[in-house]
Order: sequence, then C-alpha cells, then structure tokens
Amino acid sequence: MSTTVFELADVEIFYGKYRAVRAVTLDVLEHEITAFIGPSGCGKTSVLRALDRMHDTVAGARVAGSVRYRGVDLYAPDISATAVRRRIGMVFQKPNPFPKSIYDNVAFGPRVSGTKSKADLDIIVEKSLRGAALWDEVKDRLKSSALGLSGGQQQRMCIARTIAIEPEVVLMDEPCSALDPIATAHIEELMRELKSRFTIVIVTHNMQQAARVSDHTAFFTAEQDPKTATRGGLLVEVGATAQMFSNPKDERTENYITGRFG
Amino acid sequence: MSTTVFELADVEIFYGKYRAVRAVTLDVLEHEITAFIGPSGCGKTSVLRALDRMHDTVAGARVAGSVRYRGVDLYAPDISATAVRRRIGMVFQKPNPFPKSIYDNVAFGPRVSGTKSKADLDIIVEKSLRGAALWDEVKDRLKSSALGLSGGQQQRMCIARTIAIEPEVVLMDEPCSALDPIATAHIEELMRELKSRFTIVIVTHNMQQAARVSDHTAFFTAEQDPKTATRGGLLVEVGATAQMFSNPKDERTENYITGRFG
Amino acid sequence: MSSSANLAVELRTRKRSADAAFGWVARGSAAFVLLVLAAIALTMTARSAPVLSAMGLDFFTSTQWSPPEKVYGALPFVFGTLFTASIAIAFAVPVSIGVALFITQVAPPRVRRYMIYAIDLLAAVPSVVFGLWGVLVLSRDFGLGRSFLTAGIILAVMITPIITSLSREVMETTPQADKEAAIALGATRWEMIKATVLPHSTGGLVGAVMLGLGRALGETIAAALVIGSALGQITTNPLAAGNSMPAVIANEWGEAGTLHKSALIALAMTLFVITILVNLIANAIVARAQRRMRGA
Amino acid sequence: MATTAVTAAAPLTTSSTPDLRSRPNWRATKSALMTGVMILCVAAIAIPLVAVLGTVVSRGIGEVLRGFPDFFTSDIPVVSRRVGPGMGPAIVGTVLATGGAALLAVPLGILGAVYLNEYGGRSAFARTVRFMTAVMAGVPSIVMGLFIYLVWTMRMGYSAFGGSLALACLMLPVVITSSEQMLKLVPQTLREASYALGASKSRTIATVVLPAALPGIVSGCLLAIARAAGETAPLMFAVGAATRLNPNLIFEANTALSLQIFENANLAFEGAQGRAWGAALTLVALAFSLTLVARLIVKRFK
Amino acid sequence: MNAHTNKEFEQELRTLRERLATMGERAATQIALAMKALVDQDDELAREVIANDMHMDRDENEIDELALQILATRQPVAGDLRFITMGLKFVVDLERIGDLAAGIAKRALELNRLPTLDSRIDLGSLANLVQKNLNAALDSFVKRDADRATAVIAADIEIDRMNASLFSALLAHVATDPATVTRVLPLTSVCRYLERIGDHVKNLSEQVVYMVRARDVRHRQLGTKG
Amino acid sequence: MNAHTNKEFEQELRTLRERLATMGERAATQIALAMKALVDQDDELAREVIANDMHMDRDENEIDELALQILATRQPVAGDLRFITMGLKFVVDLERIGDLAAGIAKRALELNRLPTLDSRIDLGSLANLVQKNLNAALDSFVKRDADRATAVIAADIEIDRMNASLFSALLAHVATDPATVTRVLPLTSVCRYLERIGDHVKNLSEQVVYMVRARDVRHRQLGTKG
Repeated sequence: MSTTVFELADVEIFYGKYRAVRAVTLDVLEHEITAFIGPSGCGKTSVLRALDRMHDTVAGARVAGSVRYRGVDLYAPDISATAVRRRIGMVFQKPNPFPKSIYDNVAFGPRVSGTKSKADLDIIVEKSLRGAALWDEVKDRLKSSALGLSGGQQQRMCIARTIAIEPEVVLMDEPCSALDPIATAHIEELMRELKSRFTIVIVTHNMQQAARVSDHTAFFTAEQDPKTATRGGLLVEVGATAQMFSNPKDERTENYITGRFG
Repeated sequence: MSTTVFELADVEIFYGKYRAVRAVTLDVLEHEITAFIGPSGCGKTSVLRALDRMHDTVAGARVAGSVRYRGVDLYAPDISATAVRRRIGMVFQKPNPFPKSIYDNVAFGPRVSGTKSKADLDIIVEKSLRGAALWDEVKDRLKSSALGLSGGQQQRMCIARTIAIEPEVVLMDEPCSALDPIATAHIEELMRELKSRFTIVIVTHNMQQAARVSDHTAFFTAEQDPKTATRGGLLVEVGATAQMFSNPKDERTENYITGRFG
Repeated sequence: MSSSANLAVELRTRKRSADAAFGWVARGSAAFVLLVLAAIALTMTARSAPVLSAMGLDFFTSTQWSPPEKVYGALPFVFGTLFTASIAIAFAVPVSIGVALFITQVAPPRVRRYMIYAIDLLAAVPSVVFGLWGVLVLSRDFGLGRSFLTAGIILAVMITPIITSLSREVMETTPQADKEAAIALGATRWEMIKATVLPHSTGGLVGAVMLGLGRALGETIAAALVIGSALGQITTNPLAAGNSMPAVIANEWGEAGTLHKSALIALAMTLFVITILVNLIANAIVARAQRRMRGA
Repeated sequence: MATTAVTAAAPLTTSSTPDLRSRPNWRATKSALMTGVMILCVAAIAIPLVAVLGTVVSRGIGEVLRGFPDFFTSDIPVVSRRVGPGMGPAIVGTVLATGGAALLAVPLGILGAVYLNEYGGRSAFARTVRFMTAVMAGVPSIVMGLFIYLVWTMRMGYSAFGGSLALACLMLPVVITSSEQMLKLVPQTLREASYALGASKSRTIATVVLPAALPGIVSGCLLAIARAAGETAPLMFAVGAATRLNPNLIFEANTALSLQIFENANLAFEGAQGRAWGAALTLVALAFSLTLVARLIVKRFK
Repeated sequence: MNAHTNKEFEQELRTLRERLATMGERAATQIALAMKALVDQDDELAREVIANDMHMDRDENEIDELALQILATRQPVAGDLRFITMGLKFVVDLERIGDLAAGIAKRALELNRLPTLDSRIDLGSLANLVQKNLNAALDSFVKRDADRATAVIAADIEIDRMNASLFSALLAHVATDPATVTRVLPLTSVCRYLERIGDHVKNLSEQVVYMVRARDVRHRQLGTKG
Repeated sequence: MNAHTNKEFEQELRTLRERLATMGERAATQIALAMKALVDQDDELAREVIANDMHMDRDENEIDELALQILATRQPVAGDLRFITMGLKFVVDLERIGDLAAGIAKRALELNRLPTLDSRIDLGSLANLVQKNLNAALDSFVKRDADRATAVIAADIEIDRMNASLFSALLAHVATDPATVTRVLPLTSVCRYLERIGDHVKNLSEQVVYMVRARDVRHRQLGTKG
C-alpha cells in the first residue's frame, strides 16, 4: 500500500464570494501520477493550485476544508507558504523560463534555498538537467539564454528547474497544452520516469493524456451550485485510471470521457 | 466521383531563401474534409495559407509550383487575391473576432462585398449564425460585443463570419487548439455539418482530431532538405483517413501516428 | 522522510522582516508623487492668492493685461494658448496618423525599421531647438513673422513625431490574427485598416493626441520665441501676433514685481488646471475604449 | 428579424471555371488612394523636419568645428556680440542638472512603479497614486519651474541642483509610468514560477521581475533623461545664469545648453546666433545618442 | 445514456449494432433452414444453406473492418469500447454458428443419400431450444438486457442435458441395430453441432452481460465446458 | 519499426505479445498431454489436462482485460491497433483449442473404461500434424512471419484429408465389428476435435497474416469450411 501524500477533505475554493469548486475529497498517493480532468470551469486547476498554496498570491482567493500534506494541515496559520512551495514544486501551462541563462534558471531555486557554492550548484544543475532528459541537448550552452530553447525543451528545463529544489511533489498544470505531439510525448515519457522519485499531480484537458500517463484519475465537472445558484466545479469521481477509462462508475464521467457532451 | 477543388502539384513555399516545404502534390475533393497533420515545422500551415494567397501579406514569402483551384492557377499574374479570398474563407487558430458587435462581425464580409441593405444583411447574419449553430445562443444579443462570448462561441462566430461571405471552401488553421474538449466537440460537429455545403481543409496537430473529422488526411513531416541542407517540411502521404489510421502506407506515417517519435 | 510532526516544524513560518521592509519602501516611493503634487497645489494656490483677491473673477474674464496699472486679465493668454494648440493639433493629428499607418501597414520591413528610428529620434529633439529654428528661419528667413500661425506650425512640427511614435506603438499591438481575419474575408488593405487597426487603436490614439495636446498647451519656449508677445490680442486671424500663458510667464518673470509675480503664478495655476482637465478627459476616453475592447 | 424565414442555401457547386481575375473597382481604387494619402503625410512631416535638422547641422557644424575643441571647453563670451566659442559651462551645467535629476527620479520612480504593479494592484491607494502620476505627467514644465523657484530657489538661490529638482519632478511620473508598463509586461507566470520555487516576494521582485523588465525600464529612463536634458523653462527659474564653468552641483548659479539657445536666439548678433546653433547641434546630438542607446537596449533584449 | 456529440461516431456505433443484429438473425435463419432441410430431406435447401454461409463470412469481415475503423478513428473508451470489442468477439461466435449450420446442412445431404432411420430421433426439440436461446441472446443484445442474457447462460445446461440424452438414445439405436451405424453417425454430428451452437450462444450471452454490466462473467460461473 | 516513445505502452504491447505466446504454448502442451493420456490410457494425466483448461480460461480473461486496457488508455492506431484486435480474436481460438484438448482428455477417460480396440487406429499422425501446425502458427506469430503463417493455412487441407480417411477407417471398423460402436464413437470425436483444432490453428494463422500484411485473407481464399 502506497503512502498517502495529500489528503483533501471537503475542500472548497472561493474567489471572493464565488465558490469555484466544492466537494473535493481525494487522496494522492506517493510515487504515482494523479491526473485531474474535466471541462473548462470545473475547478481542476484551482484545486491543483491549492496544493502548494499558490492561491496566496491571488487577492480574494480562499481555500476552505482540509488540505493535509503528509498529515500536516497546509492552511494552518503558522505554516509558511514558501516552505511549502519548496517541498511541492510546480510546472505551468506555458513554459515560463526566466529570461536568464539555462544555468541560472535551474540554479534559481537552490540559490533561493541558500546554496551558494559554485561547485554544489554545478552538480545540482547537471543532475536536474539529466533528470529532465535535457542535459545532452544543452550541456554545451548552459550559459546561453533559456529563451533560445524550443518549446518542448523550455518545458523540460522548467521541469529541471523544479526538480532542482528536490521537492517531494511536482504539480503540473496542463504542461503540454502549448506543445506539439512529439514534444508532448517526450514530456509524458519524462513524467513516467520521474514518478519513481516524485509524486506527480497533473491537470490536463486532454483526456487521452490522462489515460496515457496517470495511475489515478480524478474527474471534475461544472454544475449549478445549489448554494450559490451559479455554475461551479465539483469532484465527481476518483479512481484507478485504467478502470476510469474502461469502466467508470459515475454516468457523468462516462458521458464526458466517451464524448457525450450534451 | 467527387469534383477536385484544389490541385497542388510540386508546390514549394519559400520564406526568403529558406524552403519551408516541398514536394506537395495533392488533390482536395469537394464536400470533403481534408486534414493536414504532422509535427511542428512540417509546413502544414504554410501549405494551407498558400490556398487562399495569405502569403501575399507576408514580405518575402513565395509559392512555387502549381496551385490550381477548379482548374484556375491561383498564382497567375492576373488573379486578384481579394477575389480568391472571397471564394476561399479562412478560420484561424485563436478565435479572432473584431472588436465590434456580433452582428457587425458577421456582416463585415458581406458589407465589404457590397451588400448594403439592412434587410439583406439581417438575413445573411441570421443564416450564417444558424449555419454555425450559434443563432439560438446569441440571437438576443446581436448588438453586444463579440468579445463577450466564450472561446468556443467566439470560434463559432468566426466560422459564421467566414460562411457569411458564402465561400466555396473554408480553410481552418488549428481551429480548436485554444479550446477545451467540449467546445472542440461542438466545432468538430459543426465541421461535419458544414461539409455538405462547403469544402473544408483543416490543419491540426491533434491526430485524433484528424481521425475524427476528416475524410482524407495528408501527413507532412520535417526532414533535412537535400537542396538547402536545412530542416524543411515535405508531404509524405495522402489517403483516406480511415485507411491512414488503420493501415498507412509509409513507415514515417505509421511511426508518427502510432507515437514512435524516435 | 520526516515524520508528520517534524514536517510541521519545518513548514512553520519564519519572520520575514526584509520582505515587509521592501514593501514599505516601495509604498513610500509611490506616496512621494502625492507629496509633490500636494506641495505644488498648495504653493501655487498660496502664491496666486494676492492677485486673485485683488482681481477676483475678473482675472479670468478680463482682456486687459497691464502690469504697470496692476490690471491682470488672463483671458487673451488663455485664448492664445488654446488657439495655437488647436492649430498645432489640426496640422499634427491627421499627418501623424497617416504616417503611423504608413509605417505599420504599408512600408516594407526595411523602410519601416528606418522610419521608426527616424521618428523616435525626432521625438527627442528638444523644443528649444524647434523654437530656435522657428524664430531664426521660419519667421525671419521665410518671412512668416511672429504669429499664432508660426507658433502653431512650430508646435505641430514638434508634436508630430511624438504623436506618430505613440500611434505607431499602439497600431503595432493590433493582433496579426485580426488583420488576417479581415484579409481572409476579402477586404482590401484600407478596409482591413478601417475594420481592425483603427478600432483597435482608438483608445491609444486618443491618448497619443491628448499627450500631444498637453505638450502643445504647456510648451513654453518654442511658443515664447515665435508667438509675438502681443498683449491682449483676441483674434481668430492666425497671422496676427499673439501670446500664450507659458510664453507670458517666461517672458515677464524676470522683470516682474510682487503682485505681477503673483499674477504670473495664477496664470501658471490656470494652465495647470487646463492641462489636468485635458488629461482627465483623455484618461476617461482611453479607459472607455479599453473597456469596449475587452468586450464588457 | 427572428421571424424571417431562412432557407438553407443550395450547395455552392460551381463546376464551371471561377472568374478570379482582378479588374478595376472602386474598393481597390479607394485602397490605393488612401495609401497615396499616407505617403503625402510622410512627405508633409518629412519636409519641415528635414529642414529643421538640416539647418541645425549646417549652421551648427561650422560653429562647433571652429577652433575645435574650443566650443566644448571654453567659457561663454561675456559679451554676446562676440563671435566665437564656446559652450563649455552650458554642457557641464546640462550634464550636472540632468544627472542630478536622474539620480533623484530614477530610483524613486522605479520603486514607485514596483509598488504600483507588484503590491498596490487595484487597491484604492494605488489607484490614487496612478491617477496622480498621470496628473503630474501633465504639469507643464514651466509650472514645475515656478514651483521649484518658490520652494527652493527663493531660499537656496540659483544652482544646478535646483534644476535637478525641477527636472526630477518632471521625470518622476514619466519614469513611474514607463516602468510600471514594463513591469506589467513581465508575465505573471514568471512570478508564479519564482513563488513555486519557494522564493519570497521581495526576492521574486529583485531577482526575477526587475531583471526581466530591466531593458525596458532602462530604455524608458534614458528617454526620460533625454527629454529632461532638452527642457528649458524649468531651468530658467532654478539654474540662473552663468558664463563661467561651475562644476559644483549644489552651489552658485549655473547655465545649460537649452538656456543658452533660448537666450541667444532672441539676440540679433551673429556670434550669439552662431553659438545658439552650435548649442542646438550639441543638444540634439546628446538627445539622439541617449535615444539610440535606449532603442539599442530594447532591441538587444527583445 | 446521452447521444454522442459526434454524430458520425454515433451513426457508426448504430451501424455496428445493426450489422451485428442482422448477422445474428442470419445465423438464426441458417439454423432453422438447415434443420428444415434435415427434416424435410430437402437437398436443394441444404445446398442453399451451405452457399449462404459465404454471407456470414463476409459479415464477419465487414463488421471487423467497421470495428477496426471505429477504434482507429474515434478512440472510444468505457462503454463504447466495451461494445466494440464485444462486437469483435461476437462475430467470431456468430460466424462459427454459421459454419455449424452449414455443417448440419452437409450432414443432411449425407443422410438424404442413406435410407431413413425407422424410429426418428427427436432432434427437433433440441434444435428448437437452441434456436430459442439464440433468439433470446440476440434480443438481450439489442435491448442491452443483462438479466435476459444471464437466463440464456443458465439455459445452456438444459441443452447439454438434452444433448446427452439424445446421444444415449442414438447409441441405443446402434446397439439394437448395428447396421444403422452409418446413419447414426451423421445424426450424432448434428447433435454435437447443435450443442456447439448452444455453447456459442452462451458465449454471445456472456459478451452481452460483460458489455452491459462491465464485469467479466465469462468462465467465472458455470464451471468448465467441453 | 522504432520503439514507442511511450515506454509504458511499449512494455504493455510486449506483455500482450508474451501473454499470447505463453497461452499458445499452453494450448500446444494441452494437446500433447491429452493425446499422451489417450495413447497411454493414463486417467490421471487426462484429469490433469481437464483441470488445466481452467488456466486457459483465465488466460483468455486476463489477455482480454489487458487488450481492453491498452485500447482504453493508449488509443492505438495502425499496426498497434491491428495487433491488439488480433490478440482479442487470437485468444478466442486458443481458448477453444484448450477446450478441445480437454475434450480429447474426456474422451480418453471414456475409452479407458472400455476394452481396447484390437487394431489401433493411427490418430497419432493426425495429432502430430495438428501440433506441428499449431507450433508453426505460434512461431509465425512470434516472428511476425506472414509466409510461414500462409503455409500453415495451406497445410490445413492435409489435416482435413487425413481426418476424412481416418473417419472412413473407423466406419469400416464398425461395419466389420458392430460391437465396437461404443468404442469407435469417442474416437470419431477425438478425430473431429483434432480437425477442429486444425481449423482454429488456421484461424490463428489468418490473424497473423492479417496483422503483418494488413489485408484480410480470412475467408477470401480456400473456400468455405465446415
């Protein structure tokens, strides 16, 4: 039995008074890839961002319910968001390299965490780039700008930058939506390799991608919220991916994954 | 036997001295959906834009070889690009409504073509919006800004705007890449309905989309160009879509569609 | 792997005073703007009080400006300022937009690059240089004399590169996709410009024009050199010599007595208020155009 | 309208050869006509501008080259009538006043912009500051000169630093606005990337946001400096008049290129006018080089 | 369940369903005609049944082709996928049923060349039961009725039982009159064919249950076969 | 062909291939053991074969499950899709072969309870030919060798011919000695089982050809069966 990394119970996320997502109760298991799927506005990205307290950076956003990381309530008043984020890395929808050299991009996190020695940084940068299957492509131009890389390479560099802080969890928010099928395949392969070292949670609006990469899938949808009378997201079903795609339990899931969009 | 709408023979497209795509010989049949697929840089969008002379608007771009539309050489010196574009409409990757009302957006083409009468325009606007399966959603707010529509609605409005000029062909350049699966499904269904009235050519980097919507598929790839020693696109194989996806002739096609990206 | 208790300790908040301090320094810097403006408003009001209490509302309505008689009526200068600025705007705006359209929509890439450089450089030419050229060449060598028209032309030449440069930047932000949409619907170049570039740029263009107008209103030196320094002229004859608020201040400050200085300060205050009004209107127009662009 | 009966169009199957030839029509003619108007506009603005620059160069170059490099180093002749160099004190004065202004306005402006974009957002205070910045940007330069005269020169006397203060007040809103614009262009995703790597807010601003916006900010500041260097009116009230070199920023009256141009332009003497053209050429060259450097920075980092 | 947003896909699934039902009906008809040819000693009808088997083979190919095309172009999942893979296996059984019906017709031709057996063995009731089961299985498929299909699976025991008793009866015949052996042998074949058809019908029903209930009943219950 | 970029997918395809090969080997073993039980009159071995059939049933379920999971999560097309759908049909035949081997074992149990037939009928050479063909078919699958598979399809005619001659020999036996009828009947069943295994082997080979050559050879050549 795998260790539970995240334990969400009755999580709701508000933007001001608007309840963007509700009824989120799910576990994320260690060394697995968990995928969040669902239509636009179902709140899957909001839930992902709740896992490393990225909502702190948005005025008016609020997380209710219990979000536990290895038993610790992430939203307890004395928990530091920056400390949380150093344990829980995040990769974004569009590759977002800093306009710095490849080396400085990857070394950014370790430097923030206090690693100053050039020798140590060299080792971390190489290890991270190898981990992101990018080392061979960039080892000769570590000092050139990261913006000169192709889209797929940039995204892999962002993954390297994230794993350079040695997080335990890597959150990914539609990491391939800006990439072509070949770059996507490489990122997906990388994810499968990374799961031996990290726990991965990925948001994707590409159902096939969830089917291809994930071990567990959580399906969200958007419905009329009985309390606020606006459309809001909610969690419908979580299950093993192979089972979700061959034999989902909830009819809403079945309708969505088979392409019955009403 | 269907009528041949486009007949491309040995088409090559240059940007300055760079040969972006070569060896394009294919036919597009009337009342069919023809899909162009292939990895980034394979030139599929360049070829699409050659079909309605959109390259005219780009300095340095040049089309070589023969592009015939119903037997007429589109690149003959006495052919008017604006007349071509009124026969051959285009829908773009990102929904690009003009910052005007929905009505004015759809009426733009007809107005440009000289339709002034309000009554005629009313009819055209309604017919086009119905054709794009959008009428019921917007009929009560034709005068409000098109920018207030959702992404999927905007794209359908762009399709309405295109069919308002009553073209014979509609070219679509990755029309769903900015949309979620539900909006995508609606656009795809719309395409299937439109093909009884129009001939459709679509560029997509989503292979499954090509499989779902198209009758014929053309597979492009990027390879070292023996002449210029740079990487350039070329056409590998054209065929009936069902056959391409169950039994492609060329090994490069098989490798690509089955996800063997080397 | 640390136990849950250890983990909780590790994730605990550490005080981040540096973070907070940085935020307050930034806030203080921003507040400086308010401080300076308040100081300007207070100082100017206090210093213009003497003449305003002496003249009352006549200061704004009287056409008589006679320091020796201690009569200060600002109306001719207000008129002169608005008149020259109007002439300048009338010349500069159509030309600027035409040039900006040429640069962004017509010129081939190479020409475009050089024209952009040229316009940006010209926008940096100091106004006093235009004034110098105006007084020594336009009014003397070309015999145009010192008049509203001369000042208007000099101001127009001065603000055209500025308006052009801003307009070009705004027009360049028109999404290529919008332009292609119009082209793909069979529009000609001009139809495409009318449908996409102009509507898209409306807000920015108004902003650019207003900025140009603000410059023209507040421009002291070039106007002071060529407007003619006539006192009390209210005429729509553009060839007549006139005067404007900034020119009067610049020309008379040196030899002014206490009440005269107060009158000049009140004049500056008036100019200040007019430019603020112009700016507010410009802001409102730009904001409304942006709201419309967002489709709200 | 909703009641209009709409019948589905018959498929547009034209097997006949379509006629796509171009032929003259009003739409194409109109488009060509408008292009012609644009070209006329270019000519309309090119002619006077070329004339201005041409005159400045042709009249200024002789003055500058006469007894080179005396024009840049010699004191200004006390007797305006005299023909000959130079403009040394004015050049130094311009550099002092402008440099001082930059030292005051640039850090303050950038920090203010950081507040507006990174902290204030849409808060009431930030909106007020933003609005007041726009108001301040519209304050005519002569008003700013008067203000400095009243609060500074009247007490401390004429000096280059008074000019610096006036110019700084003029530059501040420009620096804030252009810097905020540049900060706004830094994608939110970069900040998120930094936060996601465990960086604090100040660290994120210092090591990610500001470096990313730096080329744009520097370029905006250079343009603001270039504009300040050419200002005349505010200096009239703060710098005073001098003909001898005064390298002291804080004390004693000084002069500046723009002031010299203004004063000499009104004089009917050949020598004074010559020096005015020389000063104009120098000032234009200074403004051009600052502008060019700004553009190069932007181009380099784009 | 809702209709597919993709109407072409919906249409293809409907076509697949109809093709499968049609093929099932053809199989039922083939059995009925083969039994009629046997009972009526109708050589011509028997030959017709044998010739018609070609259509069943063609059905199998075409349905496979359609299923493959749907899999390749629509990327079905969940219920749709179960239905299509079920279809792929369904046709295998239907095609074999067709083969067996043709086999019965061939045995009928053989028997018609021999003298009639005095006391007729009651093959008719076995054939009736098999046909009834096949029809029930097809019906459960069309109506997506798992309960009905489960009943068919249970009814197979009856077919096996009936087959065993018929077999003993035939053996008893040979024992009393050894000369009938050449005539009994084809009849035992027909028996076995009917029993095998019964097995295939059971398989069909298991596929239906699997598709509808999405759990694998095949080989779990009801022990081993053969 | 290259390896898949998606290594998990690649691994799943490899697993599917291995599972199919293993199941094929099990089927071959089952036939061999059943025939050995028949020849050696070994009741225990026969019962073991019957019990082992359970494993073949489980194989079928698990392979189906794997194939379905691959179809649901990988959305395969072209060659991969043909291979997987082939796998789905392949197991049907293998499972039936398993059933038939168990059938032979059951007949062996029946025969062991009866006196031995004096002149032994040469079932061995038919069984050998069938096994040889099955092994060749499995080999052609593993090696993706369409030529080899085509040869197997052709060889099925030989099995049919051999079966027909064995059948006549058995009938001749009954004619000369009517008392042997109860012993001959199970032997005719074994004959028929072997022939049916041969048919399934032919089907397997056709699937291999289809997968490799991507054209449907099933039912096109070689006429009708039954």
